[in-house]
Amino acid sequence: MGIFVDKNTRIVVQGITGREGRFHALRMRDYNPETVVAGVTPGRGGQDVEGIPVFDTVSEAVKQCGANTSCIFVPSRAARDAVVEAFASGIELVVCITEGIPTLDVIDMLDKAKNGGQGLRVIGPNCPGIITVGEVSCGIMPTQIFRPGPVGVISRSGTLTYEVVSLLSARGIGQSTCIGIGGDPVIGTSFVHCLEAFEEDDATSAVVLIGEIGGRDEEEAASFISNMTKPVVAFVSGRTAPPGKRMGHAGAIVSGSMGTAESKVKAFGEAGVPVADTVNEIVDLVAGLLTDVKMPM
Amino acid sequence: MGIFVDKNTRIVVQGITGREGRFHALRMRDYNPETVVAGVTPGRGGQDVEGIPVFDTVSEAVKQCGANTSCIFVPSRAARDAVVEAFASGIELVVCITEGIPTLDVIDMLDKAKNGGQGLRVIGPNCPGIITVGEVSCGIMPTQIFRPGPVGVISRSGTLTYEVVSLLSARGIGQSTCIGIGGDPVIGTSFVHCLEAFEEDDATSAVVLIGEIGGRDEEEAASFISNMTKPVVAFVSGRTAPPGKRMGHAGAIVSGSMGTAESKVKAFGEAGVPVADTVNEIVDLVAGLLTDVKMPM
Amino acid sequence: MKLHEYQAKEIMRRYGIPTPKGQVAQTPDEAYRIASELEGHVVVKAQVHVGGRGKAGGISVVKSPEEAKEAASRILGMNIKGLTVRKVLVEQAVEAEDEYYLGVTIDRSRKAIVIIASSEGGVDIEEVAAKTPEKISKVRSTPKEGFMPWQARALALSAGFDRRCIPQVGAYFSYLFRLFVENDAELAEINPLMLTEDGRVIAADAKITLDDNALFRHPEYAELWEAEGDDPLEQEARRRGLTYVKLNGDIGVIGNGAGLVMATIDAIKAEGGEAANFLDIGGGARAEVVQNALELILMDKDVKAILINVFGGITRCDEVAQGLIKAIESVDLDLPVVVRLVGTREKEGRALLSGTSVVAADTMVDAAKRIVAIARGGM
Amino acid sequence: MKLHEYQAKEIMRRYGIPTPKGQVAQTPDEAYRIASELEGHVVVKAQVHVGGRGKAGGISVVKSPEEAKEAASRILGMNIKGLTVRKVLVEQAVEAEDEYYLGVTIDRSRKAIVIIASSEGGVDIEEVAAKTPEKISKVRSTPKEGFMPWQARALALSAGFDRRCIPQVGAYFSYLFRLFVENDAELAEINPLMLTEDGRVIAADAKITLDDNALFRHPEYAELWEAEGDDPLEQEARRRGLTYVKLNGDIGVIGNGAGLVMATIDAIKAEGGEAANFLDIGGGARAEVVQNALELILMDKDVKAILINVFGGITRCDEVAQGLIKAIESVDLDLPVVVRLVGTREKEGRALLSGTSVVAADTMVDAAKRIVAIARGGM
Repeated sequence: MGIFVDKNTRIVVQGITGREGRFHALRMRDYNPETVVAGVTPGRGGQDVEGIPVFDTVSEAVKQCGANTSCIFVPSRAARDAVVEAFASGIELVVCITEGIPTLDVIDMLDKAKNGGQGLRVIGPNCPGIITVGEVSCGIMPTQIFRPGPVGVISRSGTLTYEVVSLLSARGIGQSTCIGIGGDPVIGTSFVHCLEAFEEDDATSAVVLIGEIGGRDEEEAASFISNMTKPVVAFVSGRTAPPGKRMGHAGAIVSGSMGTAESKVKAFGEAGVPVADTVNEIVDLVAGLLTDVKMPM
Repeated sequence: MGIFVDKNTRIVVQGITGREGRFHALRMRDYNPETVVAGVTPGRGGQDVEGIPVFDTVSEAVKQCGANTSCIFVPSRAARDAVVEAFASGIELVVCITEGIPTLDVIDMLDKAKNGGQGLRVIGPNCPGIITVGEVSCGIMPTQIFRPGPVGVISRSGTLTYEVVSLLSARGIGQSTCIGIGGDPVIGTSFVHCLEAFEEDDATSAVVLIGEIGGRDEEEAASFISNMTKPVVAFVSGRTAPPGKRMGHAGAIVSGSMGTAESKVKAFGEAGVPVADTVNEIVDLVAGLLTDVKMPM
Repeated sequence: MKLHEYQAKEIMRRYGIPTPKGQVAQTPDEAYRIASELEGHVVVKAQVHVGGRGKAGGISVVKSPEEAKEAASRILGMNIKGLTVRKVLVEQAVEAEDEYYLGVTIDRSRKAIVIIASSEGGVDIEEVAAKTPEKISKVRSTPKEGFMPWQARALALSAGFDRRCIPQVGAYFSYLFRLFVENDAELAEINPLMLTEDGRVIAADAKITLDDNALFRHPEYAELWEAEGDDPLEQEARRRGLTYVKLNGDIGVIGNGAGLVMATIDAIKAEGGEAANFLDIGGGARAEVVQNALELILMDKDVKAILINVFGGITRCDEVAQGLIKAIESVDLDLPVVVRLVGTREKEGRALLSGTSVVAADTMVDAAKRIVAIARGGM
Repeated sequence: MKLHEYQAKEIMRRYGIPTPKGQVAQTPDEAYRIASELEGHVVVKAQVHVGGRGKAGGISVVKSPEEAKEAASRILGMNIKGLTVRKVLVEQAVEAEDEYYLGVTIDRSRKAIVIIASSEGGVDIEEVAAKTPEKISKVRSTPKEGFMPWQARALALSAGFDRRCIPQVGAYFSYLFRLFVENDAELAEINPLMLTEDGRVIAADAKITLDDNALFRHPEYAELWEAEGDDPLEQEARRRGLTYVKLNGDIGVIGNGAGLVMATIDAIKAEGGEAANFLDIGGGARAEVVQNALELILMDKDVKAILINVFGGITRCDEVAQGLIKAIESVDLDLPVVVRLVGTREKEGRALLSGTSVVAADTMVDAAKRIVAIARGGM
C-alpha cells in the first residue's frame, strides 16, 4: 500500500553508470531487491552494475525487464530527453532526481508526458524521490530513518523532510509513503495530487505537509484539504526570507506579493489546517491527531 | 454538386484589403454573390470592401457571417499564421493562394491543421484555387473559361490548367469541379484526395489529371486510379526538364532518380490510365471517354 | 538573473521590438554625448535592479544635452534602496497617446508559459490584477505550442488595445514570446508599451530575468552572470559555486538542503535572533565544501557567531564531524560555533565534536536557542 | 540554394557537429599554407555543386604541403561536368574504422521532415535504398515535434551503428535536425559520417541545400544567394527577379505559369526542336516584365528564335498584345518571334499583332510547329 509506488514497482535507473546513479541504484536494491530491474546508459548496453543489467535505451529495459518506473540521475542538460524517452518507451512513473533543469525544459517534458496519455506521472524534478515504507525506495532518501506507520509525508525539500521523519520515527510514529515533490518552480506532482492519493490510501491516516515560500502550491493544497476526511498538519519554511531572493531552491522565492509564507500560513489557517511553528511542533501535532483517528498499523 | 466547395460555401478572404485579395474577392463575389461573406485584415476591422465587411480576426468572420471556408491572399511570411488562425477559428477548408511559403512553414501549418480535428482541409499553397462550375469560385481562376459539365479537372499548375479547360469548353465538354492543387513540394490536398472525392461525386463522370515532374503524387494517383470506377486521362509536363533544376514551381524538380516524367508516365501506363502527349490530345481522349460513359449534364 | 533595462532593450531590439533611441552612459560626459545625438526631450534613467526608481529620483526628463549631463551627475552614484547607481540609460523621450502592458512569464501552477496583456500600462501589473482584473487578458502556452501572431492579436484585442496597433502588437508579442523561449527567460516584460500619436508602438521600459539553470545554453550571458548581484558577498559566493543569500542579521548560518537552512533561519528568528545569511552547501557535507562556506561567512564582517546545521542522511555523522573539525581548523576560526548534526552514527559524531571548542546541539530548536544566546550575550 | 561542402561544414561546426580540421583555399599557395598547419595526410577537395567529384579527379589525398599545393594547382580551374572549380577545401584526412550516413530532408508525400540513418556510408544513399533497404532506418517528424537525442539514438541503433558511437551520434543527429529546421534547409546530409578507431565521430563530407523561399528569414545567406548558380545567365535572371533555367537548345521560350512553360518546352521537343531556356514571367503579362524577360533571352547567344506563350486568363488579350508589341519594340528585337495568346478578347489581341513582324499562332502545338520550322529553316 501507500501511494504511487509499492512492492510491484519495477525501477529502471537512467544514468546508472554515473557516480550518483550507481550509488543510489544499489541502495534502492538493498531496500527491496525485487524492485530494481535495470539501468540505462546510452553506449553502455550489455554491461551491468553489480548484476543490474544496463541497456542503451529505456525501451529495452521495459521490454526485457518489465520496468514500469524510471528513476532519473542524468545531468540536467540531458534530463528532458531522458524523461521523454521514458514515457515514450512505456514507463508510467518518472521520479526525476536531477536538479538544475531549465524551467522551460521542465514545462516541455511535462507537456510531452501529458500528451503521452492518461496516468503518466512525473515526481520532481530536483527532488529526493519517494519511499513507500517497507516496500520500495525510489530516489535518494536515507531509508534507515523511516518506520512503517500511518503518516503520509509530502515535502518540497530534502533534508528538512528527513529531519521531520527522524523526529516522527523517534516518537514511534511511522510513515506510509514519503514523497519529496521537489524544489523547482515547475514540478510534475503537486501537493494536491499527493493529498488526493493519500485521501484514497487505506494505509494512511494522517498527512504531514512541509511547504515553503514560493508559488501557490500550499494555498491550493489548503483549499483541497478543507474537503478531505483525513487530518493534515502543515509546516512552512522561509517565513523570514526576504522578497525577490531565491532561497536555494529555484522555486523558493517571493515574487512581488506572490508566494509569501504569511499567505500560505493564512490559507492553511482558513482551511482549518494546524500549522506547526517548529519542526518539533509538527510531531506534537501529529501525535495529538493520531490519538483521535484509527491507526491501521 | 462537385467536390470540396459548392453553393453552400461561405468564404472569408484573408488579406482582403491587399491588391490581389481585393481584386479576387470581388471577382469571386461576381461569380456567386452568396458565397463571399467577409474579409479579414488585422487593424482594419469595421471597414468594408465594396460592401464586404472586414474584420480583425477570422473568429469574428465565422461568428458574425457564418464563414466556413477561407481564401488566403496574405504575403508568404504571414501565411502560416493565417492558415492556423483560420482552422483555430472554426474554418473547415482553407484555399491558400499565397506562393513562396517556406516548406517548413507549410509542414508546420498542415501539422497544426491536422491536430485541429477531422475533416479540415488545405488546398494549396501556391495554387489558383478551386471552382465548382456554376456554384462557387474560391481562388483566382478565370471563371469565364469554364462551362458546366461532367469532367473533373485536377492540376498542379495554373495557366496550363486554364489552357486545358479552354480547350475542353471549346469542344463543348463542360467541367464539374476544377482544382489547382498547387506547385509546391508539400501541399495540403494531393491528387489522391481529389480522385477519392471525384469518385464519390455524382456530378463527375471523368477526370483530367494534369501532373508535372517532381515528387511522387502522380505515381500515388496512378495506383489509386486502378481501383476507380470513373475514367481518368493524365498529362505530365516537364518531360524534357533537366534533373536538379527547379522548373518555376518549387515542387517541379527531378532529384536524383526521383520525380522524373518517365516514372510518372510509366506509372499511369501500368495503371491503365491513358496519357496525353499534348494538351490537344487530352481533349481528344476525354471526348472519346465520354461517348462511353453516362453524361449527367 | 535579472538584466538591466538597457540590456533587456538590446535583446528586444535584436528580436525586432522597437525601443526608444538611446544608449547607456557611465559618466556625465557620456550622457552629454549621447543626448546631443537625440532630438527633443531626453530621459535619463538609473540602471539598478530595484523597483520604484522614479519615486526615488532615479529618472529625469530633460530638454538639452547640458541638462542630461546634470541629471546624469546627480543620478550616477545615487543610492536607491541600498543599491548604488553605476549606469544611466540616456534615451529619446516618447510621447504616448496610450500605454499598455505586455508580459511573458512562468505559470507555476499550470506548468506553462503565461502571456499577459493589459490596456493598463505603466503601472504595477499586480495592482491592476488586484483592482481591475477585467483589464488583463491572459493565455497560456508551452515551448512546443509557441505563440503565433494571430493569438497575440486576439489577446491584445481582448485586452482592449487600440485597433490601430493590433498588427504591430501581434508581431511584437510573438517576438517577445520567442525571445522568452530562446533565451530561457523567467520574465520578459514591456511596461509600458507606448502607442504614439502617429500609431507607432514602442517598448518604453523593459525587464528580462533569465533562468540561471539554463545559462549553460547561453554562453553569451556568462559575463553578465559574473557581474550580477550588487552585493559583493553574493558575487563571491557565485564565484565559489555556493548558494548564498545575504541577510541582515549577525548569525552566520550553514546547512545542507535549502528547506533545512530556511527552517534554521526561521528558528533563529523565533528565538529572537537574526541570521546574517542563507547558505546551502547541498547534499552530504564534504570537508572542502564546509571549508569553502566557512571562508565565505567569515568575509561578512557582520557575523558574530556561526550555526552549522547538517542532516547527515546517507552520510555517516562521524565522518561529517571529522570534516567539520578539519574545515574549522583550516580557516583558523575564532568566532563561536554551534554545530548540530543528525544522521547515522550521530553519537559518535557528537563525541568527536566534544573535544573541540565547538558547541554541539541536539535539535534544531536547541541549536537556535544556543546560538542566539551566544550572539546576544557573548559566550 | 545549394551550399558548398566547406560552407555546410562551417554551419555544422556552429551546431556542434565535429568536422575535420581544415579551410577553403582559392590559390595553390593558400592550399600550401593551410596544409602546413595540418598533420599527416591531407585531402584537397574541389568545391563544385555536382556529384562525382572523386571520379572526375576533383579529390586528392596528399602527404605534404608541397603535394597539397600541387593538387590544388591541378584541381583549381578544372572543369567538372561543365562547372569550373574555383575553390578547394584543404583538410585533415580522417582514418575511418566505419562509415555511416545521416540525412535530414523533406518527405513530400508524408508532408513531414524525414530523418534517415544508414550503416552504409560513403556511397549514394539512393543506391543503398535500392539494393539494401534493410540497411536504412527512417523516422519522420515536424518542426513542432522536433527530434530528440533519444530518438536519434534509437534510430542509429536500429540502423546498425556501432554502440560505442551512440551517445555522440544521438547528440549530433539532433543537432543536424535543429540545423535543418533553424536554417530552413531542404537537405542536410553527412555522408560519410566517420567513426575513427579511437571512437570519435566526424562529418567527413557535408551537404546542405536551403529553401529559397525562406531566405527572407536568413539575411546571413543573402550574399551566398547572389553568388549562387554557376551559369551567368541564371545569375542575371536572379538579379532581374525572373524564374529562369538555362537549357541546351536554340529556341528562347517565354510564358506565364510554370506548367504552361514546361508544356511549351515539351511541345517544342515533340516537334523536333530544342528550347534554349525555361522562363516563367508569372501571372498576367505586364509589358515591363515581358521586356525584362526579352532582354535576358537576348543575352543568350544560342537563341535563334523566340516563342512567347501567354494565357491571358483574367487579363484582356488586347492589352497583353499591346504590352508585347511595346516590349518587343523597346528591346529592338531582330530575331523571329512567334506569339501565341489566349484569353478574353483573343481575336482583338491577335488582330493587333497581325500589324507587326511577329508571327501569331492559334494553339500551343501550332506555335511549337511554327517556331521549330523557323529555327530549323530560317523564316
